[in-house]
Amino acid sequence: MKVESNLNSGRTEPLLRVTGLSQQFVQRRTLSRSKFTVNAFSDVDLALFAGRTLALVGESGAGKSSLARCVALLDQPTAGKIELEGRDLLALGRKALIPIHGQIQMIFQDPTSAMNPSRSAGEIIAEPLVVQGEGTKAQRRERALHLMEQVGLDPRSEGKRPFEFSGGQRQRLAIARGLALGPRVLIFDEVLSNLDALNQSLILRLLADLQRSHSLAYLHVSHDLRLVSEFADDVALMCEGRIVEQQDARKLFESPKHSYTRDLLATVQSVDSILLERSA
Amino acid sequence: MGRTHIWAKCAALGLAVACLGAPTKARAGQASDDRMVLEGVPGHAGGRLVVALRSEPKTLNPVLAVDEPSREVIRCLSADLIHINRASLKTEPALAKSWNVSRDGRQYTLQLRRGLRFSDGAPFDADDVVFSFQVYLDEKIDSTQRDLLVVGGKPITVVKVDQYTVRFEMAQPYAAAGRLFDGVAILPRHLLEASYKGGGFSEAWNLSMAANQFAGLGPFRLKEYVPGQQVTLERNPYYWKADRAGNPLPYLGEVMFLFVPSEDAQVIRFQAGDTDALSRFSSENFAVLQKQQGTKGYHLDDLGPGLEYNFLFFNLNDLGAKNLPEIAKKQSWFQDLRFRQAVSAAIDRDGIVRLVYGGRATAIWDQVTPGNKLWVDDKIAHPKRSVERARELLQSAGYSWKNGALVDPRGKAVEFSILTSASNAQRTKIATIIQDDLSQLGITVQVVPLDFHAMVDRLQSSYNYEAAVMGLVSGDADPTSEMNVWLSNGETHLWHPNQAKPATPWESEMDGLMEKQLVTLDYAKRKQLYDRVQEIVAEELPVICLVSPNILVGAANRVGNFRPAILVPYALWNIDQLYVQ
Amino acid sequence: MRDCWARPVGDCLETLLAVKNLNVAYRSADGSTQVAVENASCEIGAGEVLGLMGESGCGKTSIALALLGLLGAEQAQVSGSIQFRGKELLTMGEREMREIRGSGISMVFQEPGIALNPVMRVREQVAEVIHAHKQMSWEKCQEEAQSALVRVGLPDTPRIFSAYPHQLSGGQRQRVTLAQALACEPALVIADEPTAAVDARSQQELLRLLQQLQREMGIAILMISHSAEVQARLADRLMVMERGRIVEQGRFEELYRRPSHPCTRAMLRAPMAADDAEELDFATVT
Amino acid sequence: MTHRQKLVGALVLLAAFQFLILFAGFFAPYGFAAQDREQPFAAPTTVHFWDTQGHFHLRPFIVDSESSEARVYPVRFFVSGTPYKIAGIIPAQVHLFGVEQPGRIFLMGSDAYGRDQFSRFLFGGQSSMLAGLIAALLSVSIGILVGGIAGYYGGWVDELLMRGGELFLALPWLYLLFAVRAALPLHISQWEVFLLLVSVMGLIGWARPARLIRGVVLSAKQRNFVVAARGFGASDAYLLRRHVLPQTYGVLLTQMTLLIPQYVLAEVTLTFLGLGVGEPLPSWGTQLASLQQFYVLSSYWWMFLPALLLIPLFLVFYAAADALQEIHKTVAL
Amino acid sequence: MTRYLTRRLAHAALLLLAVSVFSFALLQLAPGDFFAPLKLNPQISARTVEGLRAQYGLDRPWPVRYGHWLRGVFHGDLGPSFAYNSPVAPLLAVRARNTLLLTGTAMLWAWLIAIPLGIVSAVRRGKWSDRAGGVVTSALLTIPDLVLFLAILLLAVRSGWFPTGGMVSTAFGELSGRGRAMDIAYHLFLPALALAIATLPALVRHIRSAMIEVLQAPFIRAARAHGISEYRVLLRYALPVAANPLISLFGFSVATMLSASLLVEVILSWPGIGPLLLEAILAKDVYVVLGTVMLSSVFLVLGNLVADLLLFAVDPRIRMES
Repeated sequence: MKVESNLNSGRTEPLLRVTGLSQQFVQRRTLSRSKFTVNAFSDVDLALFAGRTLALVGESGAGKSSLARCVALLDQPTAGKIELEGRDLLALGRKALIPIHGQIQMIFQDPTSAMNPSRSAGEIIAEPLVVQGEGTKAQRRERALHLMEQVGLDPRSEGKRPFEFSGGQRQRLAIARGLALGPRVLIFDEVLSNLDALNQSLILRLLADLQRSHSLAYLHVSHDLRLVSEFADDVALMCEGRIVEQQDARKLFESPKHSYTRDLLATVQSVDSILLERSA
Repeated sequence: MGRTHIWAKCAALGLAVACLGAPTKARAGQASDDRMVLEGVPGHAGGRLVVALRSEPKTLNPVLAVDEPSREVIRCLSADLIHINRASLKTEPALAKSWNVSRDGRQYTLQLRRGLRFSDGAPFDADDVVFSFQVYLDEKIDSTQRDLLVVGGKPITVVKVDQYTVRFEMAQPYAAAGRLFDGVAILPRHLLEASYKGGGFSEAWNLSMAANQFAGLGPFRLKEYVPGQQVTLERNPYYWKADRAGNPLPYLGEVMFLFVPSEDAQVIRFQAGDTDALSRFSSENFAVLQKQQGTKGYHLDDLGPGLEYNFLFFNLNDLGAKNLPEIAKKQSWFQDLRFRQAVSAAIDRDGIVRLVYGGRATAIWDQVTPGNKLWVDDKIAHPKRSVERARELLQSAGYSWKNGALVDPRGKAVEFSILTSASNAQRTKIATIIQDDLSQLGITVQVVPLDFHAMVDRLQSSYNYEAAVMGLVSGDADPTSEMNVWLSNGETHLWHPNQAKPATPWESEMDGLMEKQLVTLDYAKRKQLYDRVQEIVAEELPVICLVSPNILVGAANRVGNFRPAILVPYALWNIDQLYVQ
Repeated sequence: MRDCWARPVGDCLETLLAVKNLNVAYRSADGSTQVAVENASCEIGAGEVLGLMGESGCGKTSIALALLGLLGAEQAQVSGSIQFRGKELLTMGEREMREIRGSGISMVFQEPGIALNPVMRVREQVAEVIHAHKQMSWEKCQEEAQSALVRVGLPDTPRIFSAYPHQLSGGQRQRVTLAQALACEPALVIADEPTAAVDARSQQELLRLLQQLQREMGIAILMISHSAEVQARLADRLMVMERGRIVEQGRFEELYRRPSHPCTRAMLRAPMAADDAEELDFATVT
Repeated sequence: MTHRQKLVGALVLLAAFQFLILFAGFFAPYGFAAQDREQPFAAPTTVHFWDTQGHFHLRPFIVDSESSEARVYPVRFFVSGTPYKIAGIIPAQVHLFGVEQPGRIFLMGSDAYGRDQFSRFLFGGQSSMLAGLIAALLSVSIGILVGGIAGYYGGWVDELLMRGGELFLALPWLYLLFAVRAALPLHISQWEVFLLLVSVMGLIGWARPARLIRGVVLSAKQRNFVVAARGFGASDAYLLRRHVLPQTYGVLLTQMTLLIPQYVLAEVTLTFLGLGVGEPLPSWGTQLASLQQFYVLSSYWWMFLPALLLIPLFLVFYAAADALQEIHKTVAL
Repeated sequence: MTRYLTRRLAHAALLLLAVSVFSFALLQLAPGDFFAPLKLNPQISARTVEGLRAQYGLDRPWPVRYGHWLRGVFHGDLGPSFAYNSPVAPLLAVRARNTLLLTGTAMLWAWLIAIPLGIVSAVRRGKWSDRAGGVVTSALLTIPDLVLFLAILLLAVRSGWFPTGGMVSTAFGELSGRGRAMDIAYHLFLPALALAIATLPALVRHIRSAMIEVLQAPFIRAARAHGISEYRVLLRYALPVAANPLISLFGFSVATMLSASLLVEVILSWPGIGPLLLEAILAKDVYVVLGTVMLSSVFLVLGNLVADLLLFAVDPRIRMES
């Protein structure tokens, strides 16, 4: 049921548009104080549409996470623009940016480290509301319980601490927190890679449901092309800090243009094909 | 720091007792053997004596040395013209074989021994004496001894009469002049003149110089200095004394001073047999050493009270110019004689003797201790401690008690603080006992231990104190060494120093008495005058004298001719006669 | 009582390792115990690859550590029976056990980045393993180590041999740990998620290499991985674990085609019935 | 035994000890300043249950052999004696135990002034523990301020503050203590002087805790949940207060428990320099400081008793610190 | 590397400069100067004291004196000692050598004892021997250094086995070269032992925890899984990795060692900078104090620098980055 779309067609205005985004790190070596710059990524253009998932794919070290963090407004890019419905976010001051944070949320790879171990699940989910000063305490709790239910967690476990949940549950907790402020853009940074196959599919199902019901725009960072093929509407391939190919998912899988993409696709084999190969 | 606060040097002003002056006729002839012959049991030559010093000598320059360790070493390296015999406390010939005093008591003519040589072999004569005094008296050198040599406001003048005769002249008659030469080391002109003239004298003879740069007339000469560890002296082969058997002195081949920074460590090393003699240590350590006296090869001596006196005094300064209203208010108590008497009566001197000194001290009621046999005044009363008497005195002065606390006639509760030196455990203990004693009178006392420099600053400059516990040691038994303490314009007139004119009649009387004894030649008359000073101190209580600790010494049994004295240096004054078995 | 149904049909392999009723319970700081493996039984024949699948934290790694006797008494309670070539490992002395480790049973760890000593050259790390099991001079061990490194497909250059782990890429590091595991030609290699930490291309190369070496050397492998693709490439038989229990085992293809347990189905990403998913959502899966 | 049990055990022991100290007036048979000038350095009194005939007495007694004829004094309980104030407020004069005058019971011997060491030990605990607490609190609070800022903001601020810390470690602070003592007015009580000096020591001692806290903050601020909270638009103040600083609590508590004994011991050094508690107020520092004199060390073994009593007490502190550290570690996992 | 070194040295110089300024200012805080007590000497007039003050420039404001001192430092002149009438530098040199001998020996011993102890208790973690060791080290930690040193002194006095102070015996001058070395070693034993014991417990605890941390590392488990003997695991695998935090610890421990050595030197009469400093502090011989403080800061800075260089030598991860 994926909608046919072309990124460049501009049929609908993108919700979030990233243009010419670059980031450089100035690094120091431990024992020598000489500085050198590292390009985390450069000249990246992306467009996120409501109700659609853009998968950002690449090998580790390609700069995907740095890019995601910049788009999530967690890090400062060196150059470029991030526009939310045409509004340049990077030009905003610190204060003006605070409510924007509620619109763009990021979910991290490791849910364990992304939650304060000494807080209860309810508190963790309600925290964004506290930060943004929304609602009364009772209202916030109510919302937290609702969110737990929404992501498939038992609301009765609101008092439990993160370490009392399993890996998959923790990731749901993180998603619930990400939803708390009612964002329009969600950014997932390798949220599936620490999970086993079963949980991966369950989480994917959850994400698809949420996207449908809230008309969310997803930026999904992943290194696993096979998984990406299951959920992505559009795919952007990243290699050494640059986007090498950006395409509608189906097109990309059927006829990759870039050699890098082809290489990468070659590694993806289904169980059936492997079994076939083995028996041969 | 121990008891070294007390700054009075062994070479102190003193009045040469007239009888001592009986001039021995200078022996004619240029006999190279102008040696001084000492009585006493002849000993064995050779061997080494090891002694501990509390800290390193800072310099071997007799002109500049101010600290006791330096002087201790310098004493072994140098000689003076006229010396105070530590055993008899009287003057005796030294480098000056004899001397004449002029009729008006202002001129001293000294005959020097002939044929003497410095420890480097260079001959000694009047030029060295003249040079030495020139240096001591030079204002630019800032010798701490200079002030001693200023009599009647003018420096002594020194004239070379011939190669072996010098004449000293003073601006006014000065009875104790003979004692004045004690400890004024004669310098080798041939070694020091260049640096003196060249302006480098303040650095001359510091310890970083090679041993052959030093020379003196003392029994020993420098052999080696190891920074932080020891200084070793060796026998001076040119020394000018001999024993009655004609053996050259000193007996000892070497004297080694080890630097042992604390009293406890000194005691331990003495106990371990590392050192041969020990002085300046507490009665507690005396008790520790005593326990093992039998098994270890040493013996201890308690010489009885020395010349140190510890006392409590109140701030009687004129605080008009200082902004110290709190203290100024309290001065109405301190200035009240009955208040001071009450405090004196309430203090348990015997308790101090027992608790602070383990019994090895003597309670005193004035500044002259029983150890100073020549000058002690037996008529001074020794009232027992009496809290009742103290209360009566306070009542008669209009004080009363409210809930057990003493209040003055104006209704203000009586409380004050006592300064002590933080580094002196004994005095802090004394202050604590006083605190407890006075609490029985309803007086609240704070003991404030300060580091010594801060305390001196308060006593001498800011006058920001209420009371203090201090001690002084007379460097000499003679009262002249105490002029600065009892004269109202003296700088060590602790309770109210540098007065323009005497603040009280009794201080004025003391001024008169002290000045008179200075120019009186007759011992009996001087004694009468000084007795009166003691009586004034006991009656007026400008300082409330408390206790005089005993002089405690120890020596290894192998040290012969060991005859400790109550005058500094207690144990080693006759080091030229000491020997080891 | 042997689970004959689980043997590969027609395969008459000699039993290399037999695990019976293995229980592992960890002791926690407050004195209580936490069960990690419950009554697990399985067998591995010589030269056979047994896949072990399960969601994370289901006890896969605990089994591996128990097999190697690496769970200290103060750390965990281990009971049951583990027989390797007919010898009981659980009651074996430490010295004997040490000889089996590395030369009888060896292990490839999940993250080579932390399983290698950061301050030791890789050749020496391999040589250490050889040195521990063969009576050879240190120089000889180093030479052996070099050939072991070459055998796992690392370039034959001194730069690699004398490199420190952080100077190598992830795939190269994993090859070093593989060289360590294979250096003494063990009968059984436990591979704990050997490809999880490397990128897709290296993953494939590594699996191919493993497959090739397994065939050449005739070693048995206990392949622990939650990836169906990895298992498909190597595993002869598969064992699925859930919460410390073995819920299903059998020939890989059979389980893939006809999984009987919902967990197996989910793991292998076989088509799943909707009601199964609902059931899993709250109750089983986490 | 788990770390939590260990911690609870340690805390219970500490609380019991604090109770003893708080009610020193009741547990101590004498006032802290009561001198007995006849009995300086009296050995600890032996408490007997059996008399010379070998009969057992339920009521313990002591024998005074100092005086010419030996006298027996039974130990009495809940006797009235020197008045004191419970917790510094309510006046009382009942003591747990005591003997009739002129008998004296010195459970730990007497000091140079014939004061009861046991009583002084209990009273001394009041000043020493308070001093340790104040100094430790000061060090830790400055440490958290400086370390928090340095760790959180990093960059040149961090560099500056940490170099400042190094500088602080190298300076001769003794002079400051001298100066403070010398500059204080004469009238303020010994107790205030003492607290002030101890506070100065506490103020000076921030560098080490700051360094530790900086380390924790540095790693804390990079943790994902802090980043995540930043993603909700949280301000620096919020992050510090809610996420970063709470992570330092474990280190802080551990530091506190370690610093308290250290400052109690530092007070010994103060006393060594004559800057400690003024007589006659007691403190553990003054009690230990008397050991510095060789004659005390070699002649009166009971003067070691306060030092020996402190060892188990400090051990409890260290045990608590260890447990805290472990608990903190497991929580952080 | 050289670039790094020069930067580090520049930092160190800056730190030393700051230490000197602040120390100088602190030294002025406490009232009274070296010559103040002379005022109490009945025989010395106030004029003489003022003369002495002027001679040493104490009558000038402290920033002026500081500038003067600083200028001197660049010419190797650390200012004069009032007490010794001599420049500070030569005074310090000999004592610094002695202090280095003492602390160096003690440090060597402490580490030689602490490393095996720390390793053993880390390996036997939780066993009774580890617990007993923990109690002993904690108990040692709780004993004030002062009391410990005095107890050691008491032992020397009571037993008579050891010299009770000093660096050489009185007959040192007559000894042969070898005899001299033996004599110094004999005198060194007790103070170095005292110092080693004082620093030992903290070291053992640190080494233990560093080792425990390393022993929990996955590569240790991997080494065990490869059948490598426990002995080799410890020495070849764990120790070189644990060396990293320990070397940093070494840098810090220089400071601890120096402050502890001050007490040891005073109590056991070791002729190092300790007694000199104490004496100078009490006498307010400010340039000596300043020189000593600067010297110990230099030691401190050097300790850290040496630690960094060692780290560089030992840890290939650091080495490779530059």
